[in-house]
Amino acid sequence: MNDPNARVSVESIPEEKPFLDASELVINMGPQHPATHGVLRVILKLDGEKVLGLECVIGYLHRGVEKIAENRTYTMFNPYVDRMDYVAAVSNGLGYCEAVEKLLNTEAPPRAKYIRVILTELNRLASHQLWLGTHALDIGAMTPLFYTFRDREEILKIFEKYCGARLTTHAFRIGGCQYETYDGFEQDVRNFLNFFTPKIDEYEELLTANRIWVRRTKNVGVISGKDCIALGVTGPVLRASGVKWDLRKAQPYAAYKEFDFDIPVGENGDTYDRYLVRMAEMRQSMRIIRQAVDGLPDGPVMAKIPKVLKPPVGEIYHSIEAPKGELGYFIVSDGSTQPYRIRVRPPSFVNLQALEVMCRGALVADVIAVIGTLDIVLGEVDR
Amino acid sequence: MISSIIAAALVQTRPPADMQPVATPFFFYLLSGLMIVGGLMVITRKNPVHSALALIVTLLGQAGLYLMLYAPFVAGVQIILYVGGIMVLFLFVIMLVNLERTQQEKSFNKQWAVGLAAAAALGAMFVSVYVKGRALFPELPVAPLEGENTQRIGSMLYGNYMFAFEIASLLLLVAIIGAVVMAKKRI
Amino acid sequence: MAEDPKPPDAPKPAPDAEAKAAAPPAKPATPAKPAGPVPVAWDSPLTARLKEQFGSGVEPLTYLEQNYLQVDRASVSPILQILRDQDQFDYCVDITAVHYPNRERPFDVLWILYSFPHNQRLRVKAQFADGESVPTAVNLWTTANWLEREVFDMFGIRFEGHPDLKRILLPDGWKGHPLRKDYGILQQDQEWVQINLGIESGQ
Amino acid sequence: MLNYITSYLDKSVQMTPGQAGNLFWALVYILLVFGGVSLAVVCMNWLERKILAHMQIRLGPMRVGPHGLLQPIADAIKLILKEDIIPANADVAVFWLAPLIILLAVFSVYCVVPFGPTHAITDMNIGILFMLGVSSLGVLGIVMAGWASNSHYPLIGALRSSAQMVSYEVAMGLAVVSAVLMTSLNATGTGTLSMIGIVQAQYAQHVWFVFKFFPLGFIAFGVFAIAMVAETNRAPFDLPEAESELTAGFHTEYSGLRWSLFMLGEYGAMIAVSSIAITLWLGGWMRPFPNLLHGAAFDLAFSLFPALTFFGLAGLTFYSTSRMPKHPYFRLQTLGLGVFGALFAVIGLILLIPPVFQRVQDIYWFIAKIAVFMYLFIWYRGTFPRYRFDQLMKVGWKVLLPIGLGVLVLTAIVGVMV
Repeated sequence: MNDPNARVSVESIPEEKPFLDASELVINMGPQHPATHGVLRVILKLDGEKVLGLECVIGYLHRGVEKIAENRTYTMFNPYVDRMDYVAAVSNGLGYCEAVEKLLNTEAPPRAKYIRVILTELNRLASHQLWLGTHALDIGAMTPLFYTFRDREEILKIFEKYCGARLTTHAFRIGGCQYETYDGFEQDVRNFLNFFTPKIDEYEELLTANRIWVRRTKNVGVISGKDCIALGVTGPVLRASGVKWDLRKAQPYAAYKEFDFDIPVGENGDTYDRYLVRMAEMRQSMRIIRQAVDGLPDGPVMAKIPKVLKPPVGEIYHSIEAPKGELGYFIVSDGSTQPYRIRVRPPSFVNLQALEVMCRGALVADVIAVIGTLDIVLGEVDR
Repeated sequence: MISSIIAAALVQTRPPADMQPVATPFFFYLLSGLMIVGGLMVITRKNPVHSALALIVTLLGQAGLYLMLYAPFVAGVQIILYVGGIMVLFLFVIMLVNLERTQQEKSFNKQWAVGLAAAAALGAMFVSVYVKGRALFPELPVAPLEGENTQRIGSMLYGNYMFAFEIASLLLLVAIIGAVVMAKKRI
Repeated sequence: MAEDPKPPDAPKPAPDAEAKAAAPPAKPATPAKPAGPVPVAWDSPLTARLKEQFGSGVEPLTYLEQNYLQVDRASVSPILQILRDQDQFDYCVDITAVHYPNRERPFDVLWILYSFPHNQRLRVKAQFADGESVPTAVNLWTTANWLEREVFDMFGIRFEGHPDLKRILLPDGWKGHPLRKDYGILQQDQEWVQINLGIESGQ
Repeated sequence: MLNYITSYLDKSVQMTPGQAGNLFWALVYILLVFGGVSLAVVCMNWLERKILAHMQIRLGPMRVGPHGLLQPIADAIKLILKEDIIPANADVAVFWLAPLIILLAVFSVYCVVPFGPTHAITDMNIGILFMLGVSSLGVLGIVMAGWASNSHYPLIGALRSSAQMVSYEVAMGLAVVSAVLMTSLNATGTGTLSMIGIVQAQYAQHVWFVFKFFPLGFIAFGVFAIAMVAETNRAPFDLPEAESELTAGFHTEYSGLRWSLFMLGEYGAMIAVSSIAITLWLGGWMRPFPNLLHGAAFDLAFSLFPALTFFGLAGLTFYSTSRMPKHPYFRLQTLGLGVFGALFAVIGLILLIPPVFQRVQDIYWFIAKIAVFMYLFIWYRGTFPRYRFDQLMKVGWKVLLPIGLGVLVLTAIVGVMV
């Protein structure tokens, strides 16, 4: 853990010797702990309250998703991807379906693409809401959690009406969408947008200018853009460090090319900036959804693809911008109905690696704040 | 602890002229007994935390004795400073250091005989002073201080003993600065 | 774990695919059906430079508009170094592996790279034999640390020079490396259940 | 014996039972106060959950009894019946003693809380000093609990709380001293540390100390109000039991009845420190504007407040009763709520009887003020994130302490000049 080779490209902070030789305290945070968002276990080496070093122990939720994939057909594996980042199940499905479509060399019809964008962005909102609620709860602000859950409910209702599921939606199929939108879908989405616009302000009212909140998050868990890139950190964490990179813009997929939106960027790469970036991202998501609903084209929602999927031999890597960062699927096909190998590039897993860098020299309370701000989902970390 | 409760509920700080304090000898022996037991525990316990807790009992007993001497202010200060402040810091430090070694070490080393002798000598001295000095210190009933005990202390501290008081505070200041200098690697 | 219809040890019945993947240069697909797109050679200044330096040790290909380099295992380390330093592939997206048990050198190790300045993706692919060590990329991209640990955990591929190569997702005492094709999932499960729960098979 | 009992009821004895040396009435008062505080803690438990829930767009307890009114009782039964776990490597004696010490410290404080000019268990010459001293013993229990659990989270919690309480006691003490200083600035020039004396000084000076030497009194009160939240380990200073960091801090390893003793101690301490603040700055048992709005009419109007409050509560309860679902399943609950309302109404009626309302008035105002503080405590918890430890220390030592010192010095200067 403390091997200097492990972090060459990261500006190294000299480790301070414990003061007065008081014995170091090694505490196990997790796997059962209220603030580790699931079953993350962090072994903290402390000098009083100060973190001298930490090590993540993960894998408590490992279900062997990649191995399962090798024993399922392409279609059968589709619901499994929802179980990885269960907070943003729709995004997972989008990434997987697009990757297989690419392998099949087909494309979803435009209407399906628009529906995909709407649902994915709604899911991004839901994911960010969950992040905000739990992050605030970790830092001690209890109330935002309930506000965000109240509003997340409205999104889940739309999901439920669309595909019958709330959390692990399995909303998309390879080649498009299984279902046409239900009657009043567009109205529901518009209603939600109108309902949610003031709610974001409400969250910000509770936190953005709150002195304690600012103190707890400013200059906490700072990570530079350079370190982010070296550590492979993506998503809002990368953008908060000043790197203006979003796969929706850099390598547009689905229908993102057709929408007008900004990439919010932070400056300091601290927890507060990450908070602001995510809040701004929620507003941008709403912009995208509004455009998508207004311009929803007519047409089929499913491309013509064979009943039995047998992609040609070959391999493909496709990635999308999930709420947590770059979510990639590397699929190797051997020409049979089952994938020869599927590799998921999980954003949470890679981002979690930055925890050690971000927490060096911090206090115990900062570790909690940083775990919250990384927005990890253990289902995705462990797969 | 217990003593302070009893003191609060039963011992009058401003006794009316017609009433005697309740069961004074009983409480005196109770509190003294507590103090002695506490003191013994302080030196016999292997676990420093237990020793510190025993010391707290002793200090509380002392506070109770102050109350019985109609010195409520001193009793209160005793509790705030010694029990609430100093002993908490003691515990704080004890908890920070590694206790495992102290558990294995012997609590009495070879000088215990010398220590016992010294204690005996000191005890003998006390007894002799008590026996010989009875004439010097006639047994007077403790006269309850009229009115405000606290104000008397205040006027004494800031009147007669002003200089000593200020010297003491200066000493404390020096101690604080010294501690800061020692503890801080760079200032 | 769900029922596995096939005997656990048997690899997928796709000998053609393996043969092809083992020699990926644009050999025409097997007589079988969908004659999908095939990898074709990829030319760019970058590849020209690499070709010049490594000769036949590197083979740039493109498949479905995705570029990759088929690299000789000896030149993996210098090529990665060059890609990072000269061609600004500053972001290592992923490191993973694929197992082809019937091949002479059964492991494909892949480095998926991305360049922020050029907005370009590139895969580097090399074949390794079982028990052979792969040069680590931790000194190039810090993120390789956990990614390599996962590859080690799942495939048993050792990375030389990795600071702390140990299992990451599976418990330390785990036997075998599950993403190898010859890994028996049922057998593993039964053994674990017997040892840890003291009952007969869980499946 | 009967003489002994009735002698205290004589109108001429204008003293607390402790001062009068009347053991019987002292005992009665002790039982009343301790019982009342315990009851208040139970009510606080329910209220906190309800108020917090409504702040957070939830309903809170709704199942046990009408509007969850019986929830605290159900909780208490559950806690008593729960297994009492003592960790294997714990220091049993200390582990056992710790909650008791906290409880003892908290309840001892109530010995000198003046609910009225004669409604206190006793009045001490050193009342405020006694309160500060005894409440500072509570930290001892926390330290012991954290250490005896022989576990890391409680230990860190204990370290945090001991550092926190010791540092905030300093600021608290300074604020208290500046209030005590104000008592000496009366006509006679003699100050007092006695709790009853402090309230009487406010009465004599025709001002609540919070408004005295504006804004000095107000600032001192503010310092105290912040320090007291830190002293009681409540949000946003609830670091010792920060659940997201230290699971439950110093009482992580406690369960069942022992754990509930900690809760009892915490809420008891909240009420205790609130009563210190009220006594020192907010006029103790005095009704609002005792000097401004006096005369028979005002006296009567203010003395009707207790009864009116209970009538109001009764009205609210009856309103809720009328809004209960009409389904037969809820018949018992509706009935229960109705009885509750009737109880309030009866209490209100009793409070209208002249001898009662004369005696109860002081207590009523004191409790009303405490209630405001309790609401504030809950409000803080619903609103604020938690401070980090170093920030907490910074607030204590670099903000509150200098302000407290400054206010003290300025109060002294202003007091001499006026």
